[in-house]
Amino acid sequence: MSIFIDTSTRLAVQGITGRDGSFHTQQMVEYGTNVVAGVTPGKGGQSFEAGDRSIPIFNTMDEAVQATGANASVVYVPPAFASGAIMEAADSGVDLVVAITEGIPVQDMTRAYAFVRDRGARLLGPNCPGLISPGKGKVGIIPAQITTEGPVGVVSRSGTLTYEAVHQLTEAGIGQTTCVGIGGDPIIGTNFIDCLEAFTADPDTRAVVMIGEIGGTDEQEAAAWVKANMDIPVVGFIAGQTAPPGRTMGHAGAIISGSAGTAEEKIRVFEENGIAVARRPVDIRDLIKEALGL
Amino acid sequence: MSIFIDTSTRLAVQGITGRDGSFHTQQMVEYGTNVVAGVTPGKGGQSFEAGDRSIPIFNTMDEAVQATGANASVVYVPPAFASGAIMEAADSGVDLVVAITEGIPVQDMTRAYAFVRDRGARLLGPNCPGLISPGKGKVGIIPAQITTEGPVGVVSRSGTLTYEAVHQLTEAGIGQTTCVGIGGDPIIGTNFIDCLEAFTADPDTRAVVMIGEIGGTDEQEAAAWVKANMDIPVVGFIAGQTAPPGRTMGHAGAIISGSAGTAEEKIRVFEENGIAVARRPVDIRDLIKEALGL
Amino acid sequence: MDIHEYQAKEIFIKAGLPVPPGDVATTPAEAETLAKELGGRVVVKAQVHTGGRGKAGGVKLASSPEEARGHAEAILGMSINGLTVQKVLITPAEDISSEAYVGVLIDRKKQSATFMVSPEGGVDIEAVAETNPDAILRVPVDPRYGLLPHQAYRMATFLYEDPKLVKQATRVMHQLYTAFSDNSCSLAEINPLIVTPEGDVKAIDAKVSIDDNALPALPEVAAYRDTDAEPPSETKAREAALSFVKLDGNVGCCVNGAGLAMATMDLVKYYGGDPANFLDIGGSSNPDKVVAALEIITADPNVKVILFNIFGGITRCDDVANGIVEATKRIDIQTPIYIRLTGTNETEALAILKDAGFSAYTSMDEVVETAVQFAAQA
Amino acid sequence: MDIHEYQAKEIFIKAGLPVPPGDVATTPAEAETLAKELGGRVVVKAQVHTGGRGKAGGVKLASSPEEARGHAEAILGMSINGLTVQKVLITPAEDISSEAYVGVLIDRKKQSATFMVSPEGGVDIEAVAETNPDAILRVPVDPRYGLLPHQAYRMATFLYEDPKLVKQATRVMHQLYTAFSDNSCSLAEINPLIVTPEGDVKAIDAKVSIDDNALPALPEVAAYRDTDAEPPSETKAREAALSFVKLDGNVGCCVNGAGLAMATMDLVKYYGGDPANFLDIGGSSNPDKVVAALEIITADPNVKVILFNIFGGITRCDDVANGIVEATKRIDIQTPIYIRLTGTNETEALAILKDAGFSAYTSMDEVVETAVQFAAQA
Repeated sequence: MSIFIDTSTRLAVQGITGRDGSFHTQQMVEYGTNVVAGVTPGKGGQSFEAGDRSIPIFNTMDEAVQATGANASVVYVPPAFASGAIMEAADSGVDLVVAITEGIPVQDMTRAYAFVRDRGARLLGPNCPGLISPGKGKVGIIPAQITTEGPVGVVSRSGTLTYEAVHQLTEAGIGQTTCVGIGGDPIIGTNFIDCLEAFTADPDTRAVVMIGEIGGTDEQEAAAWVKANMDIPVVGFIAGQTAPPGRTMGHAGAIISGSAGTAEEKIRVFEENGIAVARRPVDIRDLIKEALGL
Repeated sequence: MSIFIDTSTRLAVQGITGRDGSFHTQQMVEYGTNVVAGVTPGKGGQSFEAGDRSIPIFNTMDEAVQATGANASVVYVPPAFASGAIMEAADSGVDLVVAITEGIPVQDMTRAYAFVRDRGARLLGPNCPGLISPGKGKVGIIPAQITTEGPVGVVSRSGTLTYEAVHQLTEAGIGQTTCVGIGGDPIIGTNFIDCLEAFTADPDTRAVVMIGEIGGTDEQEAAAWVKANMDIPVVGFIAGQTAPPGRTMGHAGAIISGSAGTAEEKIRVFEENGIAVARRPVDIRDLIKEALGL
Repeated sequence: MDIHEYQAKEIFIKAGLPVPPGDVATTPAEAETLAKELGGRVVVKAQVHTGGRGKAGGVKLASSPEEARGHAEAILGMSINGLTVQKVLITPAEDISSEAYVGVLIDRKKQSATFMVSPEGGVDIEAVAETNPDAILRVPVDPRYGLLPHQAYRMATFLYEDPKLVKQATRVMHQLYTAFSDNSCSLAEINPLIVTPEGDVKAIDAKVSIDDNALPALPEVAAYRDTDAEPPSETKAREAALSFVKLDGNVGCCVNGAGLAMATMDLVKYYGGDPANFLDIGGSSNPDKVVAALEIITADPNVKVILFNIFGGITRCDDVANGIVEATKRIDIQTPIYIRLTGTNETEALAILKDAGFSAYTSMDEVVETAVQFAAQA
Repeated sequence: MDIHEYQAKEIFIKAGLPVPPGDVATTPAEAETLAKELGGRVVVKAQVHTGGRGKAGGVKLASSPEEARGHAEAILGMSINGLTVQKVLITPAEDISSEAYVGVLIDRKKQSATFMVSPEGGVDIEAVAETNPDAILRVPVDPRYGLLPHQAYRMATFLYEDPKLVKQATRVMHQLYTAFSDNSCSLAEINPLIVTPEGDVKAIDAKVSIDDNALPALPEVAAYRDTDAEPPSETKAREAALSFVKLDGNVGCCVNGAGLAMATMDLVKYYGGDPANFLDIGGSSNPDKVVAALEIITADPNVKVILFNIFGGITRCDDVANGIVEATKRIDIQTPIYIRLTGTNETEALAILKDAGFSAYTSMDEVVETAVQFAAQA
């Protein structure tokens, strides 16, 4: 099993003709993801060739959904248009919208996210790498070759740090049910707890890796949730122990304000709630091995 | 029984110190309505004397609800502040907001009504006379002395025309379960069908009077709903047979545009759907008598 | 409140819409000067609050400033649907490749502003709705979010295929919605939205109605009111906060509540009479309003009888009674008055009227039938 | 992006907030002139992007234009938290009856803008939050509706009892929210909002941060950027679209992705080293970015070794490899470079680096440990 996506996922790619959209559509199709439609305003009627697949391009998500039955979308459009694209996707009736785009104005996102909630869809991101369910499909930009099927769920605020952790798990022969990057922006659609809930409901997930960073208190809330609701082991990692307070560390959300949101505090709360904390990325692998009794 | 209000209704009056608010609070209290709070910004801490009751005044609806357990409100505040007052009421957690105020800008109402829906409350009005459940209580401005308890539900877009009809019923010894004025504005919170649904669910209501007017197609939709869903008799009246097209007849919503919305058309659709149509207000009484076999 | 085309254009220009230049003239000489300034062919358009200007000869093409002057001479002072033309708009004549319709209005059913767009522009959209409903796309705007980019784009693609036109039209949708929201419109309409042979999208006509309820908060828009363009009785009624519509009969009606007022008119007709007007004195009435109402009704020479029908809710019957007594003191009313009063403070009201020598009814049918009979005999 | 107090005041004034007059001076003479124009007592305030101005002596009261000149002389050029003061704001000294705090920021948990107000103003609000949390009212703003009238009123009554002050403060809430929304702020703060002895509510300090993501759409606000007020390395990084934060160590780090960058810094520390910087070359990287990154890192004389840690997702490893090769051609890099590359197009990247004579790692721990060891020996 997997969370959020599976073999019934029918994906529309918004911004399929752009540099990132076209590159990653190729990658997704290669991996076996069922990409059924592309959307680029003004290019409706054209098609996108990926391997032996010819994917129809539409001007709008509405047309894409009506013509292809798409039930999920991934957004690669530039930041100025991305919140509009997210709302368009939610309005078209898809269940899942994965927003890869980085640099969307935060106030645009507060509105767009409210809209997605009103329409009852799930938003992942923005400014996230998406998700992959090894052997079933991927939506976004996580490099598939570092993953393999198995019993570990991975959820992370970071992109490349997730790849690091997943890569090391895979090299050690430990596969994943689903790897989810939730993104590092202040306003995101899916948070740690949403993913933990989904992993808890997934019988195939037997352990979870949760990778956090400085800023906010999402990790602390997730830790409390883990203690109250989860029976399977959770291994944690927090990036930013050497980050100075008051400076934004790349992610708009990665900033230590006041005494809240330091790595030390998050590590403390993780451990307090029974989450084994890795000091180095490589330790994640070893703690998971231990947790699974391998 | 009754619809929307009953003896468990605990009413807050927004704008209790204004001319209309104070006058009608007196009337409501006299009739036995459980008015538990008044709200006038800047007058919190004072009280409003009505008969032998001393009603506490609060600055905000939140305070009123917290202090008194109010579960309904009625809005008498001036039009420029009325949509804000409606949203404040819905935000405070009351189930029912009855907006008497006339002259609220329509675009303000589109937003306010969306807000009330989001909060899960019922809005009646604006620009409506409110409602009365004879013997149980009244919210708004319907003169109580013209009503009496009995088996007829009354719903109307008009204020005074409703009084006319109710008055004649009462004089003929035919009482009412609830009389509801839904208001004549283009954007209203509760429409004919909402009321018909509630009357249908009320075992004490054995016949319904539905009073419409020119403009829009609400009456036509209600008529179709009656045919599809109601077993008890419905008597109808439509005002505006002599109204010229293209002119607003007092109510912002009472305007015949194109061929839709004429009185003739509405009367036709009423009759087509089994609703007996009164030609004069006084005929309403006679048709109801007939329907009830009196 | 309806405003003139040239005023609607000002609102459109503020919202950034592509509106050709132009200005308004009140004399043929002004029209000639404006046409000279614009150069080339111009259109001379009557500014009146009614449709059917074109058919009535109120819109003319002029090839020269002299011709513009001549057209203005013909159009100014012309009567269209009973309204006298006092201003003409002079605007360049555009070459037209295609005409579309774009409008926003308040949709009762959707409880929101709603766009209507159609590639069949330049004609009556009601007619298109009846003959070819598929040629109209309706897009409701969620008031919580306003017009969303994909909605504007979808409407633009409904009108045009060429991406360059789609881009311009998408912008037009947003601009029109801005005009609609910022000015509390009940209607904002471009008919036609044209494409020129050069591929420019332009709004060459503008129709805007403002929500009366919003006028107190919008002094700049309220200032667009042109009292010259409406009958004096309606101006007076509005200033007294009365709802009034002039009709052709001889029974003057003064009623509280729009529904009851219409029902009273209908009942006048039922008993064989003809209402002279719709008049709603509104809620929370005060004596001054009644005075104004009587002044307006008695100013109509057709009126043979005045009929009051008051059912007191928020309106107190004693206020109305005081108003009638007060009015008969202030103005000399020759026309007989038939009064029906019931509801809130009915007892006090009847006492006041009795003291002043009036007699009053409590049955609506009785008062209407009596008044109609009197009017028939007068 | 942080902007100066005097710039924030401009934004506040546009939103209608009651802000006392004042202007900015870059020389003592200008300060004196401004003080003379304002008349009476003035405050001379250092304009720097850091807190604690007051404690550092960057805010001074002057009773005369001459005194203002003297204070400006002392404050201009002063270093506060490592930043040199280049401008002072001259503003009238207000008499103060009470001080409150009003701020709006983006609240991650509520997923919306949120107001924080407190009657305990003029002090650090974080401190109030810790010592007296009940003195702070938090009000989230639903992005679908904006700040609602009853919310503004509720906050105003939390600050004041007097209805006249409540009325002014209610207006202030709406105006502050307008400033916050119209300028895509991540923070807009008035601390303190004062009441004068005459009963006037005034915003006498202004702090505003702008969402970096919104700057492309807000050229007027983006123009507020004061590159003199930030280290040149950060200006250069921003212009190259790199996320960069200068630190005090000697291991220069160049990583893709913020999380991995922080984890790399942490690992440097773990192995006993000290990172010289945080540097995220971002997604969709291109060779020019890598060149800029290397230029920024090598400009720091502390840097003994350069550490690349690249895990390819949206960033392609071959782009980074090309960038490194390109950079070493364009600029003379003496500092040794340790490279770790893995992920998308890893094979191509390793080939490129090999062709250019670089050797590369695939293990993060290995590369970090080796680089740290080298830095320790260098």
